[in-house]
Amino acid sequence: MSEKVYGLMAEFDSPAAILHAAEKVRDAGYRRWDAFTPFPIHGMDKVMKLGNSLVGWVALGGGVFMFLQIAGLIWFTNAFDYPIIVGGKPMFSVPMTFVPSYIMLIMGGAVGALIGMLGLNQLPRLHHPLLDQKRFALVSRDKFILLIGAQDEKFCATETKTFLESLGGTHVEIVEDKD
Amino acid sequence: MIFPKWTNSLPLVLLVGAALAGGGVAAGVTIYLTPKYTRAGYQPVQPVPFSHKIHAGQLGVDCRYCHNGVEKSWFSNLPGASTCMNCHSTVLKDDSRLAIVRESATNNTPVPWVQVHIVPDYVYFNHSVHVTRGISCVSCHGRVDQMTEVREVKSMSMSFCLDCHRDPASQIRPVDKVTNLGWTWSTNGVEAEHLQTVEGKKLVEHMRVESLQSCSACHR
Amino acid sequence: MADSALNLEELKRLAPPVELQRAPVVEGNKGLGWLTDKLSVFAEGKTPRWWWILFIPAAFAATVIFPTCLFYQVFTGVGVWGNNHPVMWGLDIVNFIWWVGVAHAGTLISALLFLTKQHWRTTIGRMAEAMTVFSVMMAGLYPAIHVGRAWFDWFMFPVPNSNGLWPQFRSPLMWDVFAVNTYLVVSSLFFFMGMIPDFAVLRDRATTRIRKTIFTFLAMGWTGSARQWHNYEKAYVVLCGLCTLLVFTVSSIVGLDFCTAQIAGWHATIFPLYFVIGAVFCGFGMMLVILIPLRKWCGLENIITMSHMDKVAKLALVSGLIIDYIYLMEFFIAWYSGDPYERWVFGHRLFGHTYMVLGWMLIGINVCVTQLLWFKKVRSNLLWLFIIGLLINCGMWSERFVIVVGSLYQDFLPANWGKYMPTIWDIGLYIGTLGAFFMLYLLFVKFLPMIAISEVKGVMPEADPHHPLGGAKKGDHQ
Amino acid sequence: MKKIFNYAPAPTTGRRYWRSLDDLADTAEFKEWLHREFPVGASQMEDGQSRRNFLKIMSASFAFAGLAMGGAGCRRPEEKLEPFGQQPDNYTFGDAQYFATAMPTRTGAIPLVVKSYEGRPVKIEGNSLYPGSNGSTDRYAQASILDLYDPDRARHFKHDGKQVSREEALGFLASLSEKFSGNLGEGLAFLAESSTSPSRARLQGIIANKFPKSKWFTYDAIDSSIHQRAATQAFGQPVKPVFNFDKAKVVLSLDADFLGGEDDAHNHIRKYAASRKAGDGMSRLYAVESLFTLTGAGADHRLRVAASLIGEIAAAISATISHSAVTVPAGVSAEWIAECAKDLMANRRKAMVVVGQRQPLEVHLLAQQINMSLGAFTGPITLLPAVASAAADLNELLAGDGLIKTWIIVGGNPAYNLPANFVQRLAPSKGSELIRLGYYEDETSDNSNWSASSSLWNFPATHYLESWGDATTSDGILVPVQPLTQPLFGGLTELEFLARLAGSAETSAHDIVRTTFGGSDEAWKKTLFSGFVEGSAAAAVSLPAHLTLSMPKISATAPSANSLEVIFYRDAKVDDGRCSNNGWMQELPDPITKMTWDNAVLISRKTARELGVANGDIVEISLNGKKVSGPIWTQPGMADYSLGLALGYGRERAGRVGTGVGFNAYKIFSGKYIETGATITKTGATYVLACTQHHWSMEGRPAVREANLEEFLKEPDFAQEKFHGVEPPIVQSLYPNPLDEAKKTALHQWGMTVDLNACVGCGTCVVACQSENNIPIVGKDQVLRGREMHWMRIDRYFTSDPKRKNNKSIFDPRADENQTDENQQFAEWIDDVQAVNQPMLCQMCESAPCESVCPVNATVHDQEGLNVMAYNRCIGTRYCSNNCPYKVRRFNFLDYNKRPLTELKGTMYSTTLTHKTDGEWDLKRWWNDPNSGMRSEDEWDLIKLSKNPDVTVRMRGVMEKCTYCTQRIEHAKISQKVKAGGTDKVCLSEGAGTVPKTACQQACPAGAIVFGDVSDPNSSVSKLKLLPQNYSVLGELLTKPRTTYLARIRNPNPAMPDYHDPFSTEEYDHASLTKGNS
Repeated sequence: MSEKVYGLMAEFDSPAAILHAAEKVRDAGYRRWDAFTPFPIHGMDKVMKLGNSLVGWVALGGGVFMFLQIAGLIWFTNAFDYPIIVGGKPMFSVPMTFVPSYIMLIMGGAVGALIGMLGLNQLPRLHHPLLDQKRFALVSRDKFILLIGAQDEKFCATETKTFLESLGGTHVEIVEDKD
Repeated sequence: MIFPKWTNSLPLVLLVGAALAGGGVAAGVTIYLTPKYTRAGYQPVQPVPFSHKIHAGQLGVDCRYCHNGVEKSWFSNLPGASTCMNCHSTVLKDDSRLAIVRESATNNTPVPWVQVHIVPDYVYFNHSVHVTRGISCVSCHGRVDQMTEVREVKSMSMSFCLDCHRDPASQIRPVDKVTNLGWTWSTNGVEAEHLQTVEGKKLVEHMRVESLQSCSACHR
Repeated sequence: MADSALNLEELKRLAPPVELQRAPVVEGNKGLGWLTDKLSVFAEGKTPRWWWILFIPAAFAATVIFPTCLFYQVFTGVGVWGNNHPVMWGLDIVNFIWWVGVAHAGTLISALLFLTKQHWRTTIGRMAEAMTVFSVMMAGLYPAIHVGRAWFDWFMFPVPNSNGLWPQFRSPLMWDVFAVNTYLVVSSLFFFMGMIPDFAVLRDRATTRIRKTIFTFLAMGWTGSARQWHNYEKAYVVLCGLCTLLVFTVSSIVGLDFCTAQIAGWHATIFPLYFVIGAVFCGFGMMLVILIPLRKWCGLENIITMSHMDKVAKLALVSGLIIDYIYLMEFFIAWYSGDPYERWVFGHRLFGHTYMVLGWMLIGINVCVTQLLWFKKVRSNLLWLFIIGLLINCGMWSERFVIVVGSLYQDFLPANWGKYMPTIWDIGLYIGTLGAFFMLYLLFVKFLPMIAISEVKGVMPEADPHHPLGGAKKGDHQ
Repeated sequence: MKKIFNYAPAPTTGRRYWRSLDDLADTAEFKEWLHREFPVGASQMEDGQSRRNFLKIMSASFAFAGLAMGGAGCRRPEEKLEPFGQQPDNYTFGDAQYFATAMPTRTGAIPLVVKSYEGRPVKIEGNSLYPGSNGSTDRYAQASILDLYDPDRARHFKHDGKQVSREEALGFLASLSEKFSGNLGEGLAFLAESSTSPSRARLQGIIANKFPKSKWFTYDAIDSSIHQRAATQAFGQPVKPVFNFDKAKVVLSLDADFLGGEDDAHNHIRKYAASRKAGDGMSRLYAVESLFTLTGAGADHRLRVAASLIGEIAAAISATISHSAVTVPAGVSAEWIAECAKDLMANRRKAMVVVGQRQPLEVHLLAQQINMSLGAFTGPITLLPAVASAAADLNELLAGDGLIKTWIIVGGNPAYNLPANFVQRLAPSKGSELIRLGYYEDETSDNSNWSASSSLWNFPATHYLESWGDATTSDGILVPVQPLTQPLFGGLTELEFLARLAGSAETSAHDIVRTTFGGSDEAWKKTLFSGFVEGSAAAAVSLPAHLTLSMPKISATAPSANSLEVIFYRDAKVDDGRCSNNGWMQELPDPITKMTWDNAVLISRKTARELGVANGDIVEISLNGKKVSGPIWTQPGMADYSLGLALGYGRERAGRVGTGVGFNAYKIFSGKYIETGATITKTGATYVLACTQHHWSMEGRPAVREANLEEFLKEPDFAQEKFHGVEPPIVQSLYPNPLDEAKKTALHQWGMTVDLNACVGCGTCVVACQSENNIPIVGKDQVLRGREMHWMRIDRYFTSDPKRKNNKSIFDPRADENQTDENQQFAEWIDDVQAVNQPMLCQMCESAPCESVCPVNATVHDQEGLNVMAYNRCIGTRYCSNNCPYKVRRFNFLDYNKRPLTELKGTMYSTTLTHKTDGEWDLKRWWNDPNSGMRSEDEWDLIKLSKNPDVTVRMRGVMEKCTYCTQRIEHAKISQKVKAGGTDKVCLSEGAGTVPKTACQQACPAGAIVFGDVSDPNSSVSKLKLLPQNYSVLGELLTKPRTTYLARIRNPNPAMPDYHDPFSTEEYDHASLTKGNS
């Protein structure tokens, strides 16, 4: 059974409650735990010590890559591979290059941001043990759930359950990882 | 649970699959849908089994004996049957393979040759300006003197034309060697290649070869 | 929230004086659960009659009129339209700019106002984004099909080919290709990403297997974990930033199509700004047109409050005033430049007998009618707002007509001058795109969360852990 | 490795051009033609024959270059190459051949050189070998090649509408000849058009001998012979005058549109332009006229007077010259007459008076006297001996006894253009016969136009490009007409027809002409080569010192609103109706009204106001009890109370193009070109007229720059920017122009100048361009939408005294300039206007605005400075046209080359989705063959034949424009390179005569267009560009055009009461003042 246990989840009623509970969980030395909320809770990332998200860097990378790519493409196509005299204008210049490169920077950044977000969140993930939990569906409504993973070193089904209940969590349940 | 666990790997599989499929399609299009593939190699069956290999290769008949308009016109004409009959009225004069030609010469009915090399109608390729200015038949038509039946060996696409127009020195040769398809600057392959570049450059300069890349050169 | 009444008492004590309070985003002090039910009910409930009444004509226009006009044009030639020599661009480009313009307000509301932390945007952001995505689709269609040989559109993309030819990047039209495609892609991504948590809501509420399957798939496994929210918020900020850039870029590039040209009336450096503001203005008009009926019919009065309408109206007023300033500058510069061609064109916008009706329509609506929005009475009267919204769309349409056609029909050499009248095929295609837009929008309203559920929750007082309604106790500061 | 592709065999349903022509004309005649076309041993046929046959050598795609722009590459149909059985000598496939021939006109002929590919004539050019010629033609000659390929031309021999075989028809001719040789031609009459052919005159003589009792009448709806008749009467011997404008210093034109509507206009233009070189010695032209004509537009002084009063003006001039009492018609400035006459007298022997062919004989006789006293006959006018007309007076017919039972109608279209009372005499009583040789199956070949019981024979005539013949030019030089091809539909030439009627043994047209010319075979060959008989020009006639003619009495009544004057004039496009079915001519904008596809009732603004009519109102004109209805068109500069009616429209059976275009003014035509006493009534209906230029005024913009001679001599650089305000700021471009780099290595740099001082606006260049560059016609509906395709247009502006304009400010809504184009007709300034013409074609800007906006590189520059257009790359965004300040780009809004001709006039746009052609769905036809047009086979095949294979035919959705005839440039360059072989002599040079001429330049009678290498300082274009009057249109936009214009110089007489600066200059100055241009 223990192999199939994914973790223990406890339900809270308000943002403040789960925030306090999270602090306590963190202070108790748990490391593999997470909070599930209907909306981002202000201060939760500090509590979880998440630091700065990498998404911004991925987006920047994507943007810069596209910018250089398009500028290079324009140089290659219009000035190198087949330079043709057009309107008495130079084969390659900043004004003609900047606009498309810049707009593609935005494209690269946006795609980078989405891919970064999905990648860092390991989405899409259609199967998740929590989704089997009946009460977990309330997370998207108005409940706040805290989950301590079974793989945490300090995890112990009974002790952790008590601990969670002591934090004010209701409906503390074991989450099973079924196929 | 609607989606079983294995579906979690689905996105990755799909992603990799799409990348592979996309690459495959792109490669396929590049290889199979460009004139390099679709045109080169075209070898229709001709009404008369005329062999360039025998006539141009073994017998050494100059290209211009039959294609006599090539130096004057944009079009390299096909000879009339009467030209064939200049020799074939004595050589192989009763050969059944030549029946159509003989009939053409007597009745003036044309021989329905199938066109092998073709460029779109909006391309105004001109034979005369190429062959009189040191571009050999072989540059576009390949070693016709070694072909039993003519086939298209080059893609005849616009980028094929551009390749040479960007670097005429790679193809140009002395004007009198134009119809000598096997001719090279040297019998040594490496040296020939080197000489082609060096001598070609000199010829291009000497003859003021324009080798235009502007639209008006071919499209009117 | 069972104890909301209790907290309410407390809240009243803690709250700043009334005159300093911000208007609440959602009225009536409803709880999160109520909000979830309320916001999901339309996507889950029975289809009301008004939806069908709107949907059937829209679908007819989109599936019958639209393809008919499209195929007739593509198979016969641009000649079926009224375009001529010298007015080579007519309704095709007018409508293109108009649709791009409509798109802009959506991005502005959802992205720029997010960056400036305007919480009230959350309730109408999704609707605005949907408007953006669908109108960019309509806009993108026009450049693709207005060309003489639409089947060769791929020439405009840098596809390696056996001709060895490439697109020509000095052309603002090439920039357009990139800009419109980028706009479509980025705004769709933004639209989609914003909906992921809401798909999760619908997934969790789904009662039928088919809904469950679809929304599980769309939610992509969203659980709402803090880690997901963490990356998600970052990505959202980045996308908002980029979308804000797009607000200023896409219409600027459309403006570059004109201001890089030689034609008097086009050749003005003010155009990028002009087009951006014009686009935003037009988009706010469209927002009013869409929000007012939806709010009523979907019973969203508590969520899209009068304060929302007031703010949209104020933004329309601001952008309208900037537009008015630009009109003034345009005419001033035309006079001040001393360029006879410029003077001719601008003089004829208002006094040339051929198109003066449109010129005055532009002034009458964009300059005069807009001023009505100064009045609180007008801003709080939904009927007025709706009519003004419609008028703004007409006014901006006529502005685009005046710019495109009005500058072309009388250019440098009088011998070239001509006149432009759209044909039924021009108008049919416009009706077709309108139909397609509204059809898509109605489908969106019916099947997708039309209000960003998790975002609205996020700006509720209950969502703030330091707020009494969010569970914080007095003096409980972290 | 051998790859054999199994391509589908040639589809049996697909079309191969020659096959389909066979199918199309699956008739006895056509088969016979085919037999004659390809006889065994064709190359042994007489010189000049075999090479001119159509050559059955290749299938369609090569002959019609570029028709398949869209679909090419997707599907590859198997193409066949079909060479000769017998290789012909001296013939290279693909090489153009040129043959000298001539196009006969009413009083002369235009010597031509015709370019032919594979036996297919494709382009007509003037014969520059011909003495004095600059190789130019007129627009009728340029357009005539389209007639050759007219799908509506008569193809069959017919008797009473039923097709008969050629043998049967020829047998009938023989029987006729036999029948009348018995009774000496009793009851036989001929009705022919005038001709200058010596062979025809010879045959006419033979006929007169053989059938002495027969009658021979000559009729032309437009009678150009009056100059000869007047001179003959004045001098008492058969002479014809030749007007040498190049030798005249002062010319007074009395209603003579010698630059436009008169015969031989292209020669007049050439000579006139020669006398108008800017500078001292420039000639001066006074024009007195009622219609606004090209001559009036070119005149230095123009007096608008009703045509019926022009005789009185002539009398007044004559009286002034002879110092007798002068009476001037009311409303005409006496000072004008006096000063004009003074100027004429001051230039004795260098002055002449020319009277228009529509004026009555008395005015002509009066002019002979004036010219005599001016010494013009020893100066600019040469008198050449003429052949006295052997024709009977047509009026005999009216008085005749109606015994003529057999009419031989040679050419012409009497049922259409003969006045009705004559037609009645032609429509004979029971049992009579009409035998008609005609190019079309038109009104005359329609039995319903004749009495029911008569029998009507129709013989298809040949085009002159299919005929052997001859003619005498206006200079009296004998020219041969030699065919470029065998008759396409086996018709008969005029000579052949007459010879068979005469029962002559010699029935081949070639033999007849050969006999006429005589001489050795050597000389004959030389004549055919050069296109004229050297030394055949007649010597000028020596003159008596005085005319023995008494002064004719001139009397006229001034027209009024109740008794309007009607002027019937030769149309600038369809002539007398003979070009009705010629699409190029129908679509050519009228040089003055810029009207296409219609004629109208031209009227002055004042008259229109008095009668309460406006443009487009259909009015009924009653004249002598006859009525006709037509739309009103207010013509600026038109005389009051005059109605101008162009003849040649309202055809009922012209063909797919010409039927139903305009209204038929012949209905009220009685043979007199000027008649007074007409009234008009409004019918209430309206009509839309299709003009290519909607705006009349130049609005003070310096597009055309003009100065009077005095100012030009003082300030030769008046056209430069500094005098035209908008001086471009000196800006250093941020980036270097890559063209400047390319110039260093390019062989040539092409450029052009257009001399506005020489250009009269005749429109020949427009047709020449259309013919050379495969420009399609679009039809009236499309012209109305502004979609005409002419690459070259002639902008015509009316300029006026700015003081008469209500143009105080652009912000004044009542100002003339704020009005719509529809309201121009009510503005008072249009009463007295000057007109200026400006040929507008691609300016080949070095910094071309069109190029940088094309997203796909479809229009770019080449290294020789050409703005080139790659049609097949074009996707049709139309941005280039928007950004072209000159608006010279043309867009194929519809598939103009493939639209059915029947759609030319309607607003119906067939689409391949629903349209059927010959019973087959067009989409399917297109799928089978992307070259298929939406036209039935019979028109499609001939239309394809008319295309120039050197130029791609554009499909819908692509932009096109003037290319400076890049095909000619490339051809010249290639020829030079081929000649150079292994050497570096690849440059074209004007000195060596290798620089090509553009089609417009080649056709221009005035020599106004000069094209050449601007990098060669010795080329004429380079020298012209150095002239002070050289300027760029819209140069301030810094487009750096390669096409520049030479400003127009007017030469008004300072002593005249209407002396003033050119109106365009005044308008410009006025605009600058009121609008504060700096």
